[in-house]
Amino acid sequence: MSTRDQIDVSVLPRFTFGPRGLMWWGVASFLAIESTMLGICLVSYYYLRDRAFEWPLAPTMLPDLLAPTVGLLVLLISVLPMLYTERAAKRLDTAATIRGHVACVAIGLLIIAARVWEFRGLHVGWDTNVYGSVVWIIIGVHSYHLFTEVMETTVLGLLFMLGHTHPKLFVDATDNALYWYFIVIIWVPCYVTLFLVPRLG
Amino acid sequence: MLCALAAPGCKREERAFRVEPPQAAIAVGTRLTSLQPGTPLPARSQENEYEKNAFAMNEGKRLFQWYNCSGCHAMGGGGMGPALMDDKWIYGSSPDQIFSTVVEGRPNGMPSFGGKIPNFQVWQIAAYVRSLSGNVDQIAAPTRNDNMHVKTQEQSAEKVAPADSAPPPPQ
Amino acid sequence: MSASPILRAAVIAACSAAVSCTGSHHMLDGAGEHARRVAELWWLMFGVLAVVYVLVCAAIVAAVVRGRRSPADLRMVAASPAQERRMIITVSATVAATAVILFAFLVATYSTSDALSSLARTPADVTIKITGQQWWWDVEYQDPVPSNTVTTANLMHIPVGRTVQLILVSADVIHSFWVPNLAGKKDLIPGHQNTMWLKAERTGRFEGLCGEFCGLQHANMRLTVVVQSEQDYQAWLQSQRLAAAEPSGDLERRGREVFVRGPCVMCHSIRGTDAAGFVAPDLTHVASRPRIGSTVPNTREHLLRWVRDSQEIKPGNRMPPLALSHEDLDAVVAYLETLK
Amino acid sequence: MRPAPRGSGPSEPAARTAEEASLHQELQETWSRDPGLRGWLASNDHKDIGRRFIVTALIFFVLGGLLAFLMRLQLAHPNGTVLGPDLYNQIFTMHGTTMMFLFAIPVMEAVGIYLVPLMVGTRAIAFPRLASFSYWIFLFGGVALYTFFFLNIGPDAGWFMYTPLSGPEFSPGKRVDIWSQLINFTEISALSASIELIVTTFKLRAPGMSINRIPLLVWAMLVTSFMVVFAMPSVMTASLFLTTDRLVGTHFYNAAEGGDPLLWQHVFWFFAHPEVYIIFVPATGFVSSILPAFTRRPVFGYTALVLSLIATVFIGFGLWVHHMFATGIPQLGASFFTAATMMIAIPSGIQVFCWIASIWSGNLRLRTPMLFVLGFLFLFVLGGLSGVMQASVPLDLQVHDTYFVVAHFHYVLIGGAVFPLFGALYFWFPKVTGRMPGEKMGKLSFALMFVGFNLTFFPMHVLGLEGMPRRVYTYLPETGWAGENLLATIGAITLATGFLVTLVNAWWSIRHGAPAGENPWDADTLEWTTPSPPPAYNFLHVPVVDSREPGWTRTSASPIVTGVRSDCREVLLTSLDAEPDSLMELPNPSIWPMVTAMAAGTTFVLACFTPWAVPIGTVLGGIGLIGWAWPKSEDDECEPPRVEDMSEQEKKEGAPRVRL
Repeated sequence: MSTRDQIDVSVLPRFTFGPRGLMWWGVASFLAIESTMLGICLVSYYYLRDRAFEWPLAPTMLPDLLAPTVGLLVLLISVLPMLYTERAAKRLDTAATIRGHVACVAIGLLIIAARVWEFRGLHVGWDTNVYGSVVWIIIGVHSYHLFTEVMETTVLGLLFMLGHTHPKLFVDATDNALYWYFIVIIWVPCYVTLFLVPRLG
Repeated sequence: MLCALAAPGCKREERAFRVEPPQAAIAVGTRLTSLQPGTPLPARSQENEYEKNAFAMNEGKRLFQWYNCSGCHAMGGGGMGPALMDDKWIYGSSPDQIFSTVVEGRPNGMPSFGGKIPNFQVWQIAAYVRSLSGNVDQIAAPTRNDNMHVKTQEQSAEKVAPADSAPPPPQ
Repeated sequence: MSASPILRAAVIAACSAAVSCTGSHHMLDGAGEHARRVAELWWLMFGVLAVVYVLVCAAIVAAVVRGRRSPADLRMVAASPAQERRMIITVSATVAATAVILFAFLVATYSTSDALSSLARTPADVTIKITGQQWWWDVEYQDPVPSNTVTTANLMHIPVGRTVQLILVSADVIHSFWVPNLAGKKDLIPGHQNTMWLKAERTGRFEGLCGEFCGLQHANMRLTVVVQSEQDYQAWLQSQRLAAAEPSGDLERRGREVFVRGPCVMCHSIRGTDAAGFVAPDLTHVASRPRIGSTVPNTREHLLRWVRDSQEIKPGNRMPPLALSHEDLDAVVAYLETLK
Repeated sequence: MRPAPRGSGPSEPAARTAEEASLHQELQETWSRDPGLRGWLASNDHKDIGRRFIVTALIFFVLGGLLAFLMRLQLAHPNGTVLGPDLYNQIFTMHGTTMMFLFAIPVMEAVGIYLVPLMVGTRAIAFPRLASFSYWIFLFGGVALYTFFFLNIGPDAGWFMYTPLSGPEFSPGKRVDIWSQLINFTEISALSASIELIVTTFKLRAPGMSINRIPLLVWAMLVTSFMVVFAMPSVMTASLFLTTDRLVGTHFYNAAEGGDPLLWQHVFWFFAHPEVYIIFVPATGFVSSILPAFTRRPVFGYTALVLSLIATVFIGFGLWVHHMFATGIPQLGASFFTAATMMIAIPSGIQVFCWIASIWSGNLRLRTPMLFVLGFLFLFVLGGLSGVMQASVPLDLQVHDTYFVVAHFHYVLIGGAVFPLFGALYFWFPKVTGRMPGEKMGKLSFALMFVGFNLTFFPMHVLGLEGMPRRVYTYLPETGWAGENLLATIGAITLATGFLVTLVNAWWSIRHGAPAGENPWDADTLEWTTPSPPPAYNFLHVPVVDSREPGWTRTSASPIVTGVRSDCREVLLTSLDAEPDSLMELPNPSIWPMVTAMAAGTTFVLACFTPWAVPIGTVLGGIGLIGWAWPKSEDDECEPPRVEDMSEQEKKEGAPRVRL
């Protein structure tokens, strides 16, 4: 046995939640990337709007307000089941975690349905003019994230149901919640930009 | 997959600035067939190599405006002249028939461009005209221009099978 | 800075010797107010930065020489606290000096910018609209009387000592208008209209270039600027306002016939004839221009080659090769040569 | 030099107790990749990945250099006939794209992937499968881009791809589509690598490596990674706009429908200016790592250097408009960007002065890596000073897009980044290969490169002043540019020879170089305290760091960490101030990252030809990702037990192996 000083780390936990773990940082970095990308899309929107004489560009009509507002509300409400899921996962409560995932997927599908409805109320094609292009790209990028996240939540829920109850998966579930919150929060400026700002004149 | 793309790829992107003399010659009209002596293009009257070449069709699109074809045919939707994106082809839809139509002119308004445009440019225009109805290699067809949006880009044009109709009786 | 006048003279002498046969395009050989002021700023910055560079290099060399005290000795060196402190002070001082120099440059830059923008506040004596096209310059002298509007290509005459306003637009992609002897660049951007002001300070012939990559023939997108006295300039303008003269000889008349009945008319225009194409350079006074296709000198031989197959000279340009018969070719070239 | 036997494994430390030998055996079994081709493809060892990454990037460097050489041949004489305009435009576009996206950024990230885990004293990189993915997608992207180039589908609108020249009307065909899709490949690769490096630095540092003990190269990599995270999305957005403009007819850059070609320039340069620092900042890290070994003292001004790097990031994001002075932006805006551009000279100045001070007060040994550092100082300072000139708007309007700018950025990119990179290659060559690089050939290579570089690029300053624009495929004899151009071509031959000598040197030294031992240069960072080449597990004992120069201060009696399992791929996570915090098992090697990269690659290429690529790609990518992230089915004692089998206390404490 050598005589050097030793720090024995075998007493340390083997799984941790939140920023103590690796995955949280990975997800956070990914979200930083995606926020930057959506941020640049939004900045482009304002840049183009600033150059236009009228906005939306003629002959485009204003987008409908009802569908996106309902969509936003459902999206905001979806935070509640996700909070429930996250707490359950942190408690390592398998049954509650599964219930939470089911609820989240259900509300996720509802959001996707609302999104389809929103697209129908845009009254502009992506190839009509640049207003249409930038609106479609912002909603498109966000919808792609939304779709991916609902898929990921589904896969996680299925894994729990299949009996994969290692702590690592519970940690993944909490990091997945982070992604969900991001999708909700980032949609607020998008909603304001796309549906309220053009109404300001 | 890369290999599959390779073969047509080279041709599709080629940019030929120098053309051989027969193709550079100014097109002359009053010929009932386009089988001109010494002309390598088209090998068969039904084929126009430019229909597979992105650069040539894009040139055709530019010339369509430069030579003011769009003055009568608009962007293909038709105006004073007939529409070019539907299934009706009064004087035939094959490349050589379009070539003759451009070079010889047709009754009821289509002027003859014989003596004004070199052969290869007529073929480029013919290729572009057929792209309007989706009858060319779609991957090589032009996309939108930097101008007002009036129609779907050629690359996304729905393929319209030509239903040749007889020329109208002269008025 | 004492060396700089000599260096400056040498640089300019060497360069102007090389380009004296054609127009000049040396940015330090300022023939316009803009270029002259920029050249002054250049020499100021060049002088200061040259001294800075020499000092930094000297410091590196000195450090290397001092640092190689005992290269065979692998022991770690530890600077004494006093020495570390001296180094901190030295490095801080040099950083401070850097900041001071940069600040001085900033002041010099702002004052030059300010002086240059004052030109924009004086009323323009001449207004010229320049349209960048792939790959040539369409130059239009605007006049309140529409029939007095002059259109030329790849050539611009301006009067010395007058404020010239350029309106810069693009017909296709982004180009950049640049005559190094007169002024810095300004881009021609689709959907934007840019304006720049020139004030030439001496007469001469200067070469302009496209400053922004614009496709196949970006390299051969040139423009010749002729700075003339007011009198010469007015005379030139008057001559350009005239329609094309009636050709005198048979050959030339036949050339005009070929031009107007043949392919040329699809793109080109010649005022005074039926040719009114609008997508290629106006050829009303083509014989008075210094270059063909902004590439080769305007000689009969080059003109012949150009009309026959311009792709050989400027591959990718928009003019198709024209397989004209020898007789037609000779006639067209003879006709074009009369368009002084 | 005595030739050592080929194929020897990691060199064994001289004295090793029996206990240590068995520990080595066990760790080796745990961390080694599986044998055979499959094992090679599946490897997620950061050293394997870093090595492949570096070699691949260097191959692209050679290809990009060959393209540059063709351009120099064409321009050696006026009215050159080597290349036509179409091919020339493809070649200069490919040269810029290759050097920026396939060489400079990847090679810097690659060195980071190799070195950062070693420098922070951990067994592996964070997210090893992501590291593997980032390599494969980079490789597929680069290979595909060159395949298309050889098929005459090479992009031809410049690496800056200004719209509308690169738009649907003026760039027909698929050339630009291929470019904008393949750019996304390398961006995904760089973004993944950045995430790995950020998380590795934040979470995997050895205990005791607090913020003020992080090696300067790791700082540089961290700062670079943050720049990548915030800059790369910008060009992804720009190229997404461009792709949709070209393929489905959106109007982002179409002025006739409300779009704006300048939008491209803003979004592109918001990425592409920081990109210059993404390339340069790691190079400063190399310099700061090489200096201590050859000056026999720690680098002078550690804190100042770190703060300079951070300042560079912040200022670096506020400069992009200085590429657009000629577009007619308002004067007030231009003045702001002039001031910001001049300001960035200050952090660079601080770094240069600190390095000179280190040399001044040190005990200098002029070995090859150090020569490259000195060459870097001479060249980078010159490039930096000519950069200061261009910050001035009136002056920039004259020199913008001329050969003056070409000269400037080659001075800062080759002088400022490639010279330190070559220094780094020589410096870490013994660590990576276990053998010393040939010193004589190294010095010869440096001499040829230094002379050749100046011959090539110094005359370009004069060419710029004489009015020679960039990106021209030819020039007329009467311009008077022939002399300098010929000189530049001769210089390019010399420069290329210099590069070649280093390649030959590397090839020879891998086979015949003297064995290096742990720390041949007596350098100061942690990677020099483990054998060369490092074993799969990096460190026999996870070290406890007690100084900023562990390479100099650690001895066989220095403190270590125990209790990290050697039979599992377990790593120690530490908190921000480097206190031991938790343990985590990292994933096994897997073929799935490569499969996912292939799926993504296929999707990107296919998307140029059909919109169906998006759903197809989503399905393929989804399958790849599920395979990638699928949990191990059998219970594994490396992992904490299932939650059903845990006591309440274990759940609360995170199932430690040993209860306190």
